[in-house]
Amino acid sequence: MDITPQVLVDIHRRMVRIRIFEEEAGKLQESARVPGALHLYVGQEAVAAGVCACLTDDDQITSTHRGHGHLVAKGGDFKAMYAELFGRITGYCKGKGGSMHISDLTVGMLGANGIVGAGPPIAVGAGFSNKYRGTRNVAVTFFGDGASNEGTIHEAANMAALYKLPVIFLCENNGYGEFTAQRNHQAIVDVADRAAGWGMPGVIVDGMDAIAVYEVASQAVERARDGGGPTLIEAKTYRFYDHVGIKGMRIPYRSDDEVAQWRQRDPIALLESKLAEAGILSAEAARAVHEEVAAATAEAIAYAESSPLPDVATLLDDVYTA
Amino acid sequence: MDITPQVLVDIHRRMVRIRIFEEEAGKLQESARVPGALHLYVGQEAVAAGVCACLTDDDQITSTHRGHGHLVAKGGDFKAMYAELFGRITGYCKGKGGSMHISDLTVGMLGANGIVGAGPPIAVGAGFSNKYRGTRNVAVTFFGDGASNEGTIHEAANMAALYKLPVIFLCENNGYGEFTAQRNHQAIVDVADRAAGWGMPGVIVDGMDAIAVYEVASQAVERARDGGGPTLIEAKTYRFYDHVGIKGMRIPYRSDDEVAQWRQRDPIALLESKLAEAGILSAEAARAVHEEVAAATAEAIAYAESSPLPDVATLLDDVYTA
Amino acid sequence: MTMTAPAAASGDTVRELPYVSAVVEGFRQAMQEDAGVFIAGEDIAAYGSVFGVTRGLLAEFGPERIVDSPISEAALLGLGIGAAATGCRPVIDIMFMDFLGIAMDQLVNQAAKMKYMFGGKARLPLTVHTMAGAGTSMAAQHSQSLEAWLCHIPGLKVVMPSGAYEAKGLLLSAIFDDNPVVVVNTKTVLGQRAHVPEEPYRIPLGQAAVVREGTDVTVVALGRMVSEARKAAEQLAAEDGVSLEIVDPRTLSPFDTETVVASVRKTNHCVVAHEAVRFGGFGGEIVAQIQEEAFDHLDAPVARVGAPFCPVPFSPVLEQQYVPTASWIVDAVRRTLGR
Amino acid sequence: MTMTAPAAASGDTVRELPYVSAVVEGFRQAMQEDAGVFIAGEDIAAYGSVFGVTRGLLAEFGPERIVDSPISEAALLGLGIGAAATGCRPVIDIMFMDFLGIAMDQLVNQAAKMKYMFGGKARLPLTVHTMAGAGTSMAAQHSQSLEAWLCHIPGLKVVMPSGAYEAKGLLLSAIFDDNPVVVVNTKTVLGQRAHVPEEPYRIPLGQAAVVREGTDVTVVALGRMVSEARKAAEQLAAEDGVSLEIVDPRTLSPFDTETVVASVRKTNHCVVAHEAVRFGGFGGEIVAQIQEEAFDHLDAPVARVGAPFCPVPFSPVLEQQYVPTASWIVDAVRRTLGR
Ligand SMILES: Cc1ncc(C[n+]2csc(CCOP(=O)(O)OP(=O)(O)O)c2C)c(N)n1
Ligand SMILES: Cc1ncc(C[n+]2csc(CCOP(=O)(O)OP(=O)(O)O)c2C)c(N)n1
Ligand SMILES: [Mg+2]
Ligand SMILES: [Mg+2]
Repeated sequence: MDITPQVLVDIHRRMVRIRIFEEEAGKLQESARVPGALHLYVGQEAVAAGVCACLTDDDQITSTHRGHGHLVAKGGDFKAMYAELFGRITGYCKGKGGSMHISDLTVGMLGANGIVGAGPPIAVGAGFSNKYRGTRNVAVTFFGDGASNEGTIHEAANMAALYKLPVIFLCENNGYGEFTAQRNHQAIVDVADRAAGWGMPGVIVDGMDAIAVYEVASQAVERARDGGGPTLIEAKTYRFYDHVGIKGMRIPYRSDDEVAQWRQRDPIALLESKLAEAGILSAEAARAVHEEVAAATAEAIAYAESSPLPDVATLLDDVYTA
Repeated sequence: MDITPQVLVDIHRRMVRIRIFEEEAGKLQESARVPGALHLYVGQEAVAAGVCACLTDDDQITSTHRGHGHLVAKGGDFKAMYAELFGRITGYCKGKGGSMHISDLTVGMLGANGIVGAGPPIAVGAGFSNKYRGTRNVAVTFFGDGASNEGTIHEAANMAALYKLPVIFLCENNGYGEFTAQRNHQAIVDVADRAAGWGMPGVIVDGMDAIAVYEVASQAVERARDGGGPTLIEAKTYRFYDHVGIKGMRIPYRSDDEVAQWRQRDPIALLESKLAEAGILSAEAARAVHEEVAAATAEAIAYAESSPLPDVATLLDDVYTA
Repeated sequence: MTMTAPAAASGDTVRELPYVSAVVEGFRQAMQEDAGVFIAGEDIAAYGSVFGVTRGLLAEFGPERIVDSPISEAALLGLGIGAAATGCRPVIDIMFMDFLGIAMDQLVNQAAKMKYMFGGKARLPLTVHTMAGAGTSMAAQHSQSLEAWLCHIPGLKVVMPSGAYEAKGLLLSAIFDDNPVVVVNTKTVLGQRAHVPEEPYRIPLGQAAVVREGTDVTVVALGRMVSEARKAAEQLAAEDGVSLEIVDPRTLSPFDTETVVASVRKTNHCVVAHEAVRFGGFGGEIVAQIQEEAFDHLDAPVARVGAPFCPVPFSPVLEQQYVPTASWIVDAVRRTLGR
Repeated sequence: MTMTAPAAASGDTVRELPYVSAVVEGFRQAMQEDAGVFIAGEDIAAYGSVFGVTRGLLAEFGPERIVDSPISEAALLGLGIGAAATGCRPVIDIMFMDFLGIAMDQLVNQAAKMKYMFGGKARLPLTVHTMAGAGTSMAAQHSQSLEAWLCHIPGLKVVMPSGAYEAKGLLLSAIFDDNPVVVVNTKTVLGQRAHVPEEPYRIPLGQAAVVREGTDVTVVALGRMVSEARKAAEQLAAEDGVSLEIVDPRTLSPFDTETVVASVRKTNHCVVAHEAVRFGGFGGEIVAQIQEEAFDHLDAPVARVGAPFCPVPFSPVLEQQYVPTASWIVDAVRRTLGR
């Protein structure tokens, strides 16, 4: 499969946008400038970027508690995103949702979710709707290795396979559910092994290799658009930071060594060296992207922090549609 | 594997007891002598009998809405069972549970269950307890092909495999969930295919062949007793009667042909011919078992129907343990 | 307040339908009116649902719109949420209300909260249809009335029809409402007949109805208890010369406090009746609101009728003691009047 | 009624512990006393639970008794049920109360009903420990107080500790009770310190405590609202010369009506306060019982304090408006007294 330079550059930009958004968000949390808990996506950028590069705004995704990266990859606006983290009226959710419920229906992002495993059934509904309304759109549901043990994933996957729905089950296996290693939450090594029992193909991909992710994702997406039904993709990846925030692990649930090993395979560095080799994106050009995104990030944070807080009189608004 | 004549005769007796219990229970429902809905086990006798012949009273089973057969196979007493169906004070549940909650903890039968898919998590708890208390006991959870799509089975199976618990997941695939054929509720043919994704062995067995069921079950049970962990056994079987009661199917959701085909392989007839050939149980001896059981059944029904109704003053009893 | 069912019914013909047929007709007319409406549930297609509420719809609308589901209640509810959020107007049938326990997260943490969590940007035209009620010897897991759980959850609307007329009119309003609405029907009254206009009329959500005018005691009756209250009214009129006014809230959330309180201010006495377990039931909310709004008008405490504090027993002799009936209302009214 | 916490504490030493440590000590002493007690939950072993309620227990009791669970709340609850029915005395930790939605069937249709459905022949010494409460910017799915759901279910017992002393004493009673008991702690008061005797004392289930004696208005406060009621009492004494009597039910089901009603008969005024959403909350049951039992003693309607009718918002400025505090009680008391 040959991927056009534009696509590769686009994937790279999405990854850089996620990385810088999250680095800065993490700092904002550490300095207590934003309230609540942030689950950072740093390290897993290749997955969201590689997948979302196959999708249009009319394709949907459901996300998780670790949702910033998914929304950025799907085309989220930094100003509305940071404003939401700050709990401001200019935020995507007018400050009512925060990090764990950040969403943008206009780009098909059906929401981060505070309930592990709650996304897959909703994605099945979106996929059903795509088919019902006669579109060629696809719904992708991101979930973690820990979430793969929730009953909802089993029910949703069985249903999607039964109805041959355009739904991609994208398992981001980063080896941990909170502070529990995969070997301590399931007796299997590859979540992809579950695909057969649901009646769909299961594919394993290197989640640090954006190009590989894009390739398997685009094949699955095309198959789904053509009525071929769902696919389970397991991306082996890793989160560089703690379950919540950057650091502050109360216990050494994973070794510095292990973290260092994975950092060796930083997905952005990997992609940049490939693109440089291929003469698609020079080191300078890559740096320019970082600088450009950094500038946009600083601007968005300033905008967000200076945005007004929600009017307390609006507390009871938005519960129902009139 | 060679099975002693005693065991084979024991299995046969369990099957005959189930068959006759259910035939009579079905008639009682048709003549409206017992209230509520009965889910009859006729046709599936080889499964409950073959499995329970491997178990002691200290091993547990969890059952389903179709639970009479499981309790009879586990050693249930006809008088207490029929009395429960009649809603009498002498019933296993003092008339408070009825067919869908019939149970006998003294023989390790943790209850029929009105909620499809609710048994497996409870069996995992029993298996955990067996291990925790240092016993060699095993818990078997019976569930249907339809129930295999409930999230609880996925969660329970993953947990049992993770903890290497002595739990047998016994799927009775009779091809239908209520009036929905398997092909219309899941995209797979063999539920056993789900075992790999949970990290346990999956075995398929002819659910009409009691000897085959006994063989695979006893292997799985031994393995579990020795700390080898759970096994998923899928028994391909068939219910001869309707989802509820004997007949009265509102729609022809399955053909008379199909029913006839399966009746050709009546599990009791199959076993009796084998036992006769092997000179273990002559036709006369077999008939004697039927007659003996029929007599006991008539006696139990008479006992049940003449038993007193619960005292209405006991309505609020048994909610809490003092 | 609005007027009572018969009065609200426009048609000249007085066509009577059993409750179950009114539900089927409501589904049919909603699907005829809006191509975005589909129904998904267990054994609702070829089988027409174990309660018959979708009978005949498969033939008319086909398997794309009348969808049999695997036994997977959580995913089934999620199917409705995802479809509702992306342009459809789904109806999800949860066979027995008791099974909602499996889907509570999807219903309560997802459907009910999505709009608010998204700052108002989601629209969720989702209807969940289910069946409550005891009295069929189905025992503890097929007989519960759990509407109190749902009323406590901001973001959900809850309707509880009392008869065939209300069943159709509330169902149509629920389906065409742009919010998650749970329609709680009662299995033991599916055969009750009432005048049901042929046209697709809608009963506005959030409006109670005074279904019987009276002067002495207000009975606020939920769902099936409305017909029991009518029986109680006949008996009390005949035996005690007591005149009951019966209020059918029809929608439990949002609750029409005004209509209820106006009636109590008139009668100065009130009995709240539901089939659900009395302790912790929605009746407590109704009582609390009445004493807040009509304290000085009450000549006696507001009495409550509800099921006793135990699971639903199987044996008919016990279940008969468990299920609230007209005589329970009669007794409560007499206590309230100090007789 | 029983006496207030300090008085109930026997020890001469006045040892103070934060709420969270009282919970840990309760777990530890229960496990020391009975080898059948184990705890299973998500990240409770090495991590000691995200709230710290099991910290240190893995080292003391090992992985056989402090069990990390996969993220599978339904199976986790089933684990407890099956183990309790077969000779163990399990504690199941559901990290956030909001997650109960996933396990409601196991809790409500299985655990709560098993004994009754089996004609009394099952014994289920199961404790479910969970964490409720808003005020931490965790938004709509990590902040709910859903005790009303549980109180409505026969077969469950529900306790809601108000402080460190109650947390340990009620936890020990819950664990050694032979029925399913749900212990609802509140995440925002885990740091609050109080006198906690070292010995493994038990606070009997079903007994409320008058935690502050007063003459003018009774405040029935649930869980965290007890400490808010104490603040309100100080302010009202100082500013209005009003004397509050505070009743802490401690156990919500079974509910100690007697103690509450006795207090109201004395003060003739009552405010019921909980953090849960006011509409459809357990406060309605309490109000209904009070007006049933003390109608002639009430000089004003029983007022309710509870959260407004919306999901829990994320933004702190909104959440501050959402979470009930002492000032809400003060306002309610003044309204009740017509000031
Ligand atoms: C139903 C539910 N259970 C538990 C939690 C608490 N929790 C939040 S994130 C998390 C771990 C999820 O692990 P995984 O699915 O692998 O995603 P990751 O955090 O690794 O991205 C847990 C247990 C929750 N939010 N929802
Ligand atoms: C949670 C739940 N959903 C639906 C039902 C209704 N119901 C009862 S039995 C049944 C079919 C079960 O099929 P299967 O598991 O294959 O068992 P079988 O009846 O074939 O023995 C259904 C849908 C139920 N009792 N519980
Ligand atoms: Mg993970
Ligand atoms: Mg079946």
